[in-house]
Amino acid sequence: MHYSTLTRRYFAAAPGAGSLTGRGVATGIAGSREQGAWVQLQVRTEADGGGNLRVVEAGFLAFGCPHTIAAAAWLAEQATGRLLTADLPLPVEAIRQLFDAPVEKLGRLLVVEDAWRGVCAAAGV
Amino acid sequence: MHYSTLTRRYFAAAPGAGSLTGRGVATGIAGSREQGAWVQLQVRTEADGGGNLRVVEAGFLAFGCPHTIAAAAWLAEQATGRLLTADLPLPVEAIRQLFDAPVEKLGRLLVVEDAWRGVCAAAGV
Amino acid sequence: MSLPVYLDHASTTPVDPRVATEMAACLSLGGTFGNPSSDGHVYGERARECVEAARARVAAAVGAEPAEVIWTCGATEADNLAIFGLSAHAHGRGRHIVTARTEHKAVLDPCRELERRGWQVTYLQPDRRGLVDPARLAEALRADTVLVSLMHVNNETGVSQDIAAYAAVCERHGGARLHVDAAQSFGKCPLDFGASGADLMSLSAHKAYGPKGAGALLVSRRRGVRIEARQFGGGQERGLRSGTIATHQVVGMGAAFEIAAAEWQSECRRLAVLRERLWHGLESQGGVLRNGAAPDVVAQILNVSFEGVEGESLLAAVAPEVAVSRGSACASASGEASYVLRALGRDQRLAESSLRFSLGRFTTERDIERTVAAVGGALAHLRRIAGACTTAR
Amino acid sequence: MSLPVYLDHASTTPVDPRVATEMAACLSLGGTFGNPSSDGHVYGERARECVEAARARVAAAVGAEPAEVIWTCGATEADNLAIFGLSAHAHGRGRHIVTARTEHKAVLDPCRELERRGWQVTYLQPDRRGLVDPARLAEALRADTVLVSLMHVNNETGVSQDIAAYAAVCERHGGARLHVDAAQSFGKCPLDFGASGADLMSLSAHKAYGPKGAGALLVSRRRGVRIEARQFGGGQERGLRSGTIATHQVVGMGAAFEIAAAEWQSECRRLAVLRERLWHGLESQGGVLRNGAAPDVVAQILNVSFEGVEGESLLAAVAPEVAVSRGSACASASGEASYVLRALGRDQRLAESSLRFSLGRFTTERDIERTVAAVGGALAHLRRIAGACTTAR
Ligand SMILES: Cc1ncc(COP(=O)(O)O)c(C=O)c1O
Ligand SMILES: Cc1ncc(COP(=O)(O)O)c(C=O)c1O
Repeated sequence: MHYSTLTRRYFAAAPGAGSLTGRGVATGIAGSREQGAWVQLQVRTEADGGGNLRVVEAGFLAFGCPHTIAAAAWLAEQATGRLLTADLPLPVEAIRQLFDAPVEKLGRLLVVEDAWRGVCAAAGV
Repeated sequence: MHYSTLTRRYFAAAPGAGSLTGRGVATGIAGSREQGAWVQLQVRTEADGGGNLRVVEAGFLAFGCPHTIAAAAWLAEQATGRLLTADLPLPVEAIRQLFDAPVEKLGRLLVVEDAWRGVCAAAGV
Repeated sequence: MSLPVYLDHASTTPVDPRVATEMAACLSLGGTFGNPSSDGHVYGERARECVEAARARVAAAVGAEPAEVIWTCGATEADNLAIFGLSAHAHGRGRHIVTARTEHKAVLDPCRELERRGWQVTYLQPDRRGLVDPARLAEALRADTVLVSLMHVNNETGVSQDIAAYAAVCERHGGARLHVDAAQSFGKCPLDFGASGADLMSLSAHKAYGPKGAGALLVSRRRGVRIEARQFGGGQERGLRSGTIATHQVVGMGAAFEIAAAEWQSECRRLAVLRERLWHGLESQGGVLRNGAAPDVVAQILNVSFEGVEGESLLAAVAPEVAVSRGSACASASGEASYVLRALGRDQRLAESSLRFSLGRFTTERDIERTVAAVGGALAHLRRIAGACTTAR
Repeated sequence: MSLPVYLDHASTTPVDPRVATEMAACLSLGGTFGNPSSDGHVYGERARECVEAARARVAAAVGAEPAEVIWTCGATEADNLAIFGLSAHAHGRGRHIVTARTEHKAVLDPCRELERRGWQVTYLQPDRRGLVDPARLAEALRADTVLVSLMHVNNETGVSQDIAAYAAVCERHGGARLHVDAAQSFGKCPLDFGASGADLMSLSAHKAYGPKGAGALLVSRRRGVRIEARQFGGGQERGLRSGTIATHQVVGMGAAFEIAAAEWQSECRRLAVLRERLWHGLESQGGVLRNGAAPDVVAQILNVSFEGVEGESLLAAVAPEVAVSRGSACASASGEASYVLRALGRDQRLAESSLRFSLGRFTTERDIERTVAAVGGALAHLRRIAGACTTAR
């Protein structure tokens, strides 16, 4: 398996790996170890003036291939500082291309998307 | 094709190559160019006391593979100085083994034998 | 950046410098570069002599006669020639083959191809030690069985099977020929073709410090084994395998096999020590399971399952420091590589998070230390990232 | 004793030292020794890069796309794969093949094997120039013809055939694929797979200063050619040819092909001069006939019939001084080698007393002088020994 430089960087550094606790944390979990990919995404949000939620901190845990881990880490990083929306910062197919993941990895990246959906649902977005 | 040292020696030096002319020469010819082996054997004989013929000189010509040429040269050399008899100095199969010729070469060596027969017939032996 | 430690010798080995020197002498002008089939001159003659000397060295190294050695371009070709060549010769007597799920693809794929052509194939399951039980083999034989193909040393786990026992079962059956894929065993354990009772045996040079692209099929003469050729034109190898013989390649195989035959025992002793050191280092990380138990497994191979990490990520995380393999090199894209690990009692997930460490002639203590540190670091990193997933289970 | 002059390059060539250097870098520890199929580490990755770079070099040298190159262990395997692989794929559409009597055994023997399996094969006769006439090919095609196999440069005489014309005939027919054995042509004349219109083409490294045991089958993608695999297990070469790829071998082929593509034209000019010098030197001995006329024959090959001497003896007599060949190396034991010479108008006997002088990259003027002297001496010696036989005729 060949990994792009970006994949290798997010996989090796895994920025944002860990759990968030306390007030204002929304958690989404998807996948399972048995299916080869499990992802937990968390965001801590604060309400901005206009009735929106702004992500002030994000974290992830992941069991899966390097692309899964890299995508989860990237998503947590991207989310931080933004308003929380149901849409991913990029569509999942674009994320696959960003990390140069083979097409057969799409199923695993959908687990990352599902975790994001869970976060949004937990936050009521 | 691998040739034994003996074959190479008789093939390269070809002792006795050439024609004999004059009195007392018996000639035997066998084979043809078309069949891949042609041999002419010649002996010059003198009568010894007891009604036998002694070979005082022998020569050959040959068109054929190195084994054919070597065997013809060897035969001319062996014959010289001996009494002329219908038997070869060695049976043809032994000559094949002496020169380490492959079995499929036996047919060509039989041409050498036929030429010998011709010599003997011509000499009345 | 320094290169990672190479612990993937079961995939391929570097060519021993002594072997490379002999190979180089067969290449250029001034060397033995002639065509071994050239019949009329000294260049061809010398090449032929080198080829025959190499044949004798390989034969001597594996307990065969030189005339039993048919050169091929590797064990894949040897396996294909054995299976298709024997089946083409024997198909009048029956069209059933027995093999095992844990065979290399170079055996399994030809068997599948024969199934497409109407043959029947029984795929035996190995027992909990990873071995095919001779009693299971005996049960699987049928009146129409013409071939049994079982490997000597497994390329994933390193377990070594009792080929003489299989040969005895085939002997009692009477009609089934035994083919043994010994690509992974030569140089790692005792190997004697003649004494084994096997009918056909596949060898590969590049698993034993010889060149890639060289191998041989041993065809027993004493046992009167007959196979059909598959590659035609030129009539080399007594018509059984036509094509210009690559002098430098077979010379390399001959040199490599001679060296391995002389050195394998001391090499195994040295590597067994290093291998145990590696195992103890890994074990101390916790959540680490060894696949294959000591007496069955050759000294060069350590197959380990790691709890709480995903296999592909583990391989990627150690890759900058250690070159190892998941399953066998050519089966790594498929799930089948884990048959043998599942037979050893691992579930699918654990089987998939397993690494094969395969040590070799140039492996040092320092390599082992570096490996233990790298795997330890990767495990800690990935388990931290996996967090609750692994404990929640 | 100094070695004889080597004028048997059509049998095999020495490896160019530049090629040998690149090969050596793929063998030992510290070199690119990894298994190109190893997926998880830099050793495998680097080997894969070398293999793909070599594929691109070979493709560029012969006007093919990299994806059209299927590595084999030589032209014999490539010929077998083309003929059996295409026939297995196409047998539903017909079971007739057209080839020529003058093909190499690596083509003829697979065709004979197919005949044993119920196929029909038409063997075309070449014309008086030694060439298969495209009009004869057109006549031989039948509704059930699925394959035409005709070589580019003949290994005995060096005559070069018009493969584009054969391709055009096949194109008009619509159903017959064209396979071209180009083992002898690359590096000796222009070769452009894409432009030729051929469907399949066999290449060999060791005829072009690369290693023995390396070759390729080109399978046209643009023309949508499909063949069945013959060697299974591992799935290399997109499943068309399984087995560990021998990195050093294909790297050697890549280097050799790149060099030959760059240098063949100047090499041919130089060798054409030497070859004519050789011919004039031989001609002056008398009773010497040239087989194959100038514009048809590549610069490297001179095939000559000698009157009044037997072929085996002539070869043996010159052998201490010159290494040449009667017919092709792998057909020299059979009489069939002379088909093409008989087509050129020689009787059986003259065909059998013919030598093939094949010049190469390292052939010097001095070599040619030595050859002329040696052949002259041998002719005089043998003709003297043959005496009346030759004149009596
Ligand atoms: C058990 C086994 N058989 C066959 C092969 C194929 O050998 P080769 O690479 O020489 O084609 C291998 C290695 O890849 C192997 O491990
Ligand atoms: C025309 C032709 N085809 C095929 C071959 C076989 O090639 P290889 O030696 O690579 O198997 C040769 C050479 O022997 C040849 O001259």
